[in-house]
Amino acid sequence: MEDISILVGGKAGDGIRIAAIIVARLFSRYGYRVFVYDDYPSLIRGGHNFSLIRVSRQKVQANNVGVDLIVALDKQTIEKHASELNDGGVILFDSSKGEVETEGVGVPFKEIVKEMEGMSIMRNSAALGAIAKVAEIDWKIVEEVFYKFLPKKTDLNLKIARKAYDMASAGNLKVENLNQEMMPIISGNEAIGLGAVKAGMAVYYAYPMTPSTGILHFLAANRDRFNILVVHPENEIAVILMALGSAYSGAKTMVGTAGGGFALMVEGLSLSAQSEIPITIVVGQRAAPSTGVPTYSLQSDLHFVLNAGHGEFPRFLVAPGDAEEAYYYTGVAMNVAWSCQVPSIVLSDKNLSEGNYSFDSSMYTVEEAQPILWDGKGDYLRYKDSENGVSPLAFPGNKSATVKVTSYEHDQYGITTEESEKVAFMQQKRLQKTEAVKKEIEDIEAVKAYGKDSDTVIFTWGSTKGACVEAADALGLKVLQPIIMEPFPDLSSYIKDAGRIVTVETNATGQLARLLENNGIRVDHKVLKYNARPFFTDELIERLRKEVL
Amino acid sequence: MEDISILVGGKAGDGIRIAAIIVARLFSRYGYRVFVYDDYPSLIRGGHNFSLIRVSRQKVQANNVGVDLIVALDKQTIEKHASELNDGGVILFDSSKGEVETEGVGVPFKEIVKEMEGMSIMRNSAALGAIAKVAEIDWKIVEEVFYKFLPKKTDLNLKIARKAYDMASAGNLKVENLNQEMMPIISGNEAIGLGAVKAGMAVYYAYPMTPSTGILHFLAANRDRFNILVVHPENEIAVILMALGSAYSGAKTMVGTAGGGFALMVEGLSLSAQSEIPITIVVGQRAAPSTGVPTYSLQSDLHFVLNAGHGEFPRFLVAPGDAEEAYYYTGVAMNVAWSCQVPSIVLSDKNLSEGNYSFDSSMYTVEEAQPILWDGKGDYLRYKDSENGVSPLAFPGNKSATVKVTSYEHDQYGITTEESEKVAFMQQKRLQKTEAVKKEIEDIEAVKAYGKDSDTVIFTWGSTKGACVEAADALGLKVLQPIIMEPFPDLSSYIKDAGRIVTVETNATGQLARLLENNGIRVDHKVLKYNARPFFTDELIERLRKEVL
Amino acid sequence: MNKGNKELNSYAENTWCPGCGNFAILNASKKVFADKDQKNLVMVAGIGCHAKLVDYIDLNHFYSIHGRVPATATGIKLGNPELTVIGFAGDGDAYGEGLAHLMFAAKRNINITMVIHNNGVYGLTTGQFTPTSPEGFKGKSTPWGSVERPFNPLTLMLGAGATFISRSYSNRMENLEMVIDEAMKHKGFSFVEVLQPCYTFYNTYKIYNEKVYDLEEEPPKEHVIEKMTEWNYGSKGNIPIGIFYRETRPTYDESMLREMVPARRKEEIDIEDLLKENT
Amino acid sequence: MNKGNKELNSYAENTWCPGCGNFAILNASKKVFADKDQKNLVMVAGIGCHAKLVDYIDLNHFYSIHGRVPATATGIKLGNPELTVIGFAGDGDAYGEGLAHLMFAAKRNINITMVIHNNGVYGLTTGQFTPTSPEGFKGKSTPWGSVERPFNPLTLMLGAGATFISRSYSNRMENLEMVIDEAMKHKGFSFVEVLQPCYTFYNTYKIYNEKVYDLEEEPPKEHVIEKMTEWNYGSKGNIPIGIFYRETRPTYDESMLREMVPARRKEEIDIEDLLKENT
Ligand SMILES: Cc1ncc(C[n+]2csc(CCOP(=O)(O)OP(=O)(O)O)c2C)c(N)n1
Ligand SMILES: Cc1ncc(C[n+]2csc(CCOP(=O)(O)OP(=O)(O)O)c2C)c(N)n1
Ligand code: SF4
Ligand code: SF4
Ligand SMILES: [Mg+2]
Ligand SMILES: [Mg+2]
Repeated sequence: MEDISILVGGKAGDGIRIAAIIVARLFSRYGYRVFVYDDYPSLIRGGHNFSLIRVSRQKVQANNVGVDLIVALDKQTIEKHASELNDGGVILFDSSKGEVETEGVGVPFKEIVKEMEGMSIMRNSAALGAIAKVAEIDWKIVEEVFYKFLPKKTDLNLKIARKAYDMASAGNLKVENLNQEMMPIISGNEAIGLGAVKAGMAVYYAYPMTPSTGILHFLAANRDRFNILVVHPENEIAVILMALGSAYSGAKTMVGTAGGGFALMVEGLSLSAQSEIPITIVVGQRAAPSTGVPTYSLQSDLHFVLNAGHGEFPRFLVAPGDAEEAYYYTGVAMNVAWSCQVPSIVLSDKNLSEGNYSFDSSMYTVEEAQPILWDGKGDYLRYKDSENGVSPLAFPGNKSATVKVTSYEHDQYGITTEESEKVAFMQQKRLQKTEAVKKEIEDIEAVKAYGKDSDTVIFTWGSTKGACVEAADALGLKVLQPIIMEPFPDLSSYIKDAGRIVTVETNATGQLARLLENNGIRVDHKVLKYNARPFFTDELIERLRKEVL
Repeated sequence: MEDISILVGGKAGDGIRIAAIIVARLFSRYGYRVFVYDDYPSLIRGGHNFSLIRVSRQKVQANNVGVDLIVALDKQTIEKHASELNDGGVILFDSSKGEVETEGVGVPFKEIVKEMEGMSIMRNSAALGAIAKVAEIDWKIVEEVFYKFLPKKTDLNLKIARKAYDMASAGNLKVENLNQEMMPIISGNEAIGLGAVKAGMAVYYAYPMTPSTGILHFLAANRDRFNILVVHPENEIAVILMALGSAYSGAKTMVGTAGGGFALMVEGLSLSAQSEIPITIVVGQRAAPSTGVPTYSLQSDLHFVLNAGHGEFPRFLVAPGDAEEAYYYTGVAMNVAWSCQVPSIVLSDKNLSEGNYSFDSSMYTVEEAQPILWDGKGDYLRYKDSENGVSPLAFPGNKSATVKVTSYEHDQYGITTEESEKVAFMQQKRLQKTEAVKKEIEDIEAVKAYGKDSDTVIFTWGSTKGACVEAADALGLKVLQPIIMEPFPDLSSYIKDAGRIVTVETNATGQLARLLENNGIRVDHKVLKYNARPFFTDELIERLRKEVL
Repeated sequence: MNKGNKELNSYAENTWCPGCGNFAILNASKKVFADKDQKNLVMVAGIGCHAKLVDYIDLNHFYSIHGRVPATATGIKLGNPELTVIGFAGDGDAYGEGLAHLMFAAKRNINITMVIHNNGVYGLTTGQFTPTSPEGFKGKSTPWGSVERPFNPLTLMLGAGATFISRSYSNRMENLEMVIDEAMKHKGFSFVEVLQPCYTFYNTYKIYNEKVYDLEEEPPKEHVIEKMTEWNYGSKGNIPIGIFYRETRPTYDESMLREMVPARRKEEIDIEDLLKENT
Repeated sequence: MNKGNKELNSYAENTWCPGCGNFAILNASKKVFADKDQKNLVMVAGIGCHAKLVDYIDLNHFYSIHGRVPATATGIKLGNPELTVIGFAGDGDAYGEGLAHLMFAAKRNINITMVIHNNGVYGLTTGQFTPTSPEGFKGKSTPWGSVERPFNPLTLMLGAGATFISRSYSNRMENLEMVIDEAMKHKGFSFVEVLQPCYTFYNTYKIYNEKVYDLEEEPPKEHVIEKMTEWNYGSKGNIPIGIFYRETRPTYDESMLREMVPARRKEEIDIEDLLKENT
């Protein structure tokens, strides 16, 4: 078996997400690459949750609508998803009385749990056992994974799983040992956190907000290991101001939120620009406007974050598309912020942030950049004129330097000015840093190219690249994924032979298309999806065939 | 005398601004058109304030660097401005001991005030008397104006003015009776307030912030006359949320702020879009980023307000350039907000907001538009599907309608939904309103053209149009001023013969230029100024000659 | 033509966890609303599990954003003072994100009711500490145990100027109904804190069942603070519920509006006079 | 190598109105700062007339934005706990725009000092009412006379959890110096409200000169509230100044940082183990 798609569905509270990630881990042990997408409404119990697990020999970062195995913990899963079963696919379901009725492999999860005196959530362990059997996963692997990733009541969970394992029958999805290295599985949020820590982040401030909450939880859980400070303040305004305070004191600082929380940070963003205090802001996009569809995704905040803040100032913006990129470019964002004293933004989206990926740590190395520090000579001027607009840093506590930072327009020392020449000078000094940023990222890949050379070129960004890369592969197309969105890279060498330019993104107006057009690149066709679900590979192939080819 | 420029300078607390507006009123009585620009730092006493008063037979809305009359209440005024005196110009100064020493018409303002036992601020009345004499303004006119516009201690002020009048000598700036109708003099802020009231505004919420504070003061002072509610809440977040609350209840509502305060309203803006509650936001631009140079101007928030808010939604944006336009287009903004249930923004700038203009009330008529109200038939659906995306309004208190509005994605009744089809449908429904907005403004002038047909076309916006129109007149150029910035008008018919396109604006990156380019209009040259001062006509002519012609 | 208990149910699917304290608040509210002038009743909600309540009741609602219930409600009341406005907010919502609005609503004595679903946790974002979580609370953002002392919202409200201050418990239905009803009847800013166990992330039923007792009588002025602070929102003290404080003073809406109803304003203003004055 | 009173003056031109109460706060602060470890001292300011103080003193400063002084100061202290952080904020700033941050700083007992220049008016924006202006205040946004009752910031701070609460008056120099000095020495969140007449927009010298009196001794616990509420921020009562309340409890910075100094963190974190755990 080279590549399969699995759907696990049930109610919130059934432990669907946990089950899905364990399924991924089971296959991962055989050397498979995995990608997990969790689809869940904004509620804690009930409703309908499902997770899609993609399992493949190659790295894949998208799912298909069509699945090879459906695991149904409730009836809704069948109602909603049975039609998505591929030919030759299997349905595995809880055949306990009153639960699911359908064709396929029935195992009485609920009854098994009852028999073993487990808690009702342990139905998911039964499902795991059954899945393992269907895929002919070695029982020893199941034990290993349970001991490692289900530390609570492991034995009971295993007993339940074993019973289901024994009751299920093997399917036609037999796992193979791929003899390739196993990879860790982490979420986009975890990758962001790791990238920040590697780039020297000392403090993380955040107010919980989907889809970025995972960064807060991950960093809080690991604060001692990373030797960092993690703070959850009263609201997002406090978050950004505290962060700027800590950065002023010399601590590298990051914050994380979603669109609505970022809206509250915009005044602070502008302060960061005027005071030239470095800050990195992670914005996880979700379906908006306003509260919108909070646990679902849209890529609809690009122009908002590009233009947020009163006044004119340089900023650095990256939009990674998978866990490795999230790791690496978060590091880049922190480094650019500190090297150039500009705000940097990591624009993620729910599918990336909460998606779980096989993570290839060999792809990128994140190293902490050292900011330009004051040499201690002469009088310290916080906003000293310099060739590229970047003034050397000193921090309070330095006995030879008085460090004055401010939200007002100011002279080089940091004292308020309203004089016309000084105002113009400082506007210019700050804007000059755009060149410093460009210099800083000279050697960093701003755009990624995939696929074959083709007349039709597909532009995509963020997590949507996963489906695009696969679809393009299938259709023989070229894909370009800008990752650095500001300063926007020069794309001329990438598209000089392009006949037709097509954009693929999950929003209703074509935000990347607009950005391309603003940068002088004609877009011939936009493939958009805005029902707050990601593009699926098979669906995208279909749409490209219909609309583009 | 057809056209003169006057500068009145002194310290904060010397009553410079009052004096300047009184000067304007004196000339206005003879039928002159006036324009007053106040240049003052962010402090209450001391420092250096000056006002420029332009007096002309024609309507003028800009000042010159070169002035014909300098009125100096302190030494700094001479130090900073003596070089700006035109040939044949006059300096009028306080010749009291220890005050100003220079050449020109010296009148001992301070000593006169002392002699009459006035308060020290009444030096400005002495200055006014002297100015009147220099311009040979009839004493009766001085009396009339003082009685009308200096209601406190008028007699004492007049006594002081008279003494100075008698001591000064007539200059070569003799006022004439122009035999044209007198016009009222009002500020841009007052014009905005009036436009809103005429369009049916019932509630105004604002937290004080330069340069929009004047709207709050004006409306508060007139709340009984206008029969409106004026509220100053705890902060800008409360402002926008209260405003949305009142609008939901059925009251037409406006709020006013500057860039920093608007930043705090961005989350509310997005809520307005999702809930489809009409709102009008006045944003007065000032020199940023952050606190910046708070009493000075830059036109640097255009792209911020165009793109503010998470998620995608239509908005309506106008950027008026003088008092009449401020009056009219604020009315348009309120009407569009209520007709199309979209947020509308009036983008002003400090020079417009706080500038004082001869106001020609015959130019425009503001009439309140009636929103589409529910017809009471069937069940009420707040978000009912309709051809143009606009759903009929009902308000709470209606016994046949339950009115449910929400920040979440929702069904037509207003109940939360996360279903993919409904999500896509509602995104579409809201975006459709862009067409409704376009329809609504079909007959409204979106772009103004001035000057002669010429190969070189100058684009400008906001208050900068004043200097542009004059400069273009002098140089025989054509000027285009987009006022409706979103939906951006089709300009092709305006520029089909344009050889060169030049933009003139007061910011460092060329925000209008970028907007034009984003709309497919090539900009050949940008004339920028970003020292936080407005363009002056003579200066602009010079720069256009050097850089463009 | 009032809707009864059943008609008050909207068609929205209820998605609270079984055992959640919010059910009781929903039921109590419906009971109380059954007798009110429903067309003039507006419910306002923040964002959090609590907020779903307004989707479930088939009356006018403004489902606002996180932390902004008091500001939204104030705006509604000022737009049309004939409306009866009741806000439902979470503890993260009202005491965290938007504390200032709550304080100012109390200060102004705007005639609205605020019901705070205090479960000591952020439910909807799956379990972080809130401003009223006890010291040592191990949430997902403070796995080491929160180092902050909880606020006492009752004394904060007293200090801010609320004219009706009460606390109830979702597991004391009668008291809950009584308190919400009295709060709505009170002319001025009414504060109702409801202890509402979050079954999933912070199950406090056992503690509350043990410690909660009914005040029965409103305490005399000199004992108000004592009663309010009897429980420290941690492990100290028993937990009185009921009405702690009532006072009458002019409401903000009356003072500001003086009979005006902005929502019904239909006036053509003549600005000619004003322009003449400026000529 | 401390700067003395004179060296503490920066070259910035002072632009306060003659007669402004801010001069006294400036002078008292400089006096107190003369003896402190100046390299580790950071001043934080909001936006308003008060805030110019930090431009005038030649020490480290973070001139922040309107209403955000406590949050900014908290961040600085958490970034480097060895710094002594003192915030200067206006009444519009700290009690209006940013009230919540002040309440949370008190709740957390973060070891910083907050000096509030309470002039009962927005000075820099030329005279609007603030949360502590008396009822009936005729500012430019309330020409009809404000209908709001003022907050009592002292009791609000007590309720929020401040461990040092004081009030002074800019026209009582000795008391002012004493209070600021004690506040800075106090370990924990120190609140100093300074009555600071705004000569131009709200000249309260006469009233304060008559009504202000020195507490001399810190009141015993049971009289704290009585003393705090003796003056109602309106026309009722005399005005005690001095230290009203002190208490010791663990500070937020200590509890959260446990010896860590984020500003000096230089650590290469190896993530290999963590990745292995996730494999
Ligand atoms: C500005 C903003 N920040 C964060 C969020 C994410 N968020 C949604 S609900 C919630 C917490 C809810 O806690 P609480 O108010 O106590 O309500 P509960 O779920 O416990 O009823 C948060 C932080 C948001 N919606 N908006
Ligand atoms: C977000 C924001 N809103 C409004 C302003 C405008 N503003 C500047 S100072 C000020 C009021 C200052 O009052 P206060 O804090 O009492 O200080 P004071 O001038 O009296 O010392 C305001 C509203 C601002 N700078 N930022
Ligand atoms: S998470 Fe808690 S508050 Fe939310 S519905 Fe479940 S039990 Fe109720
Ligand atoms: S306006 Fe008031 S607070 Fe501001 S400097 Fe003048 S007197 Fe002082
Ligand atoms: Mg809660
Ligand atoms: Mg003040």
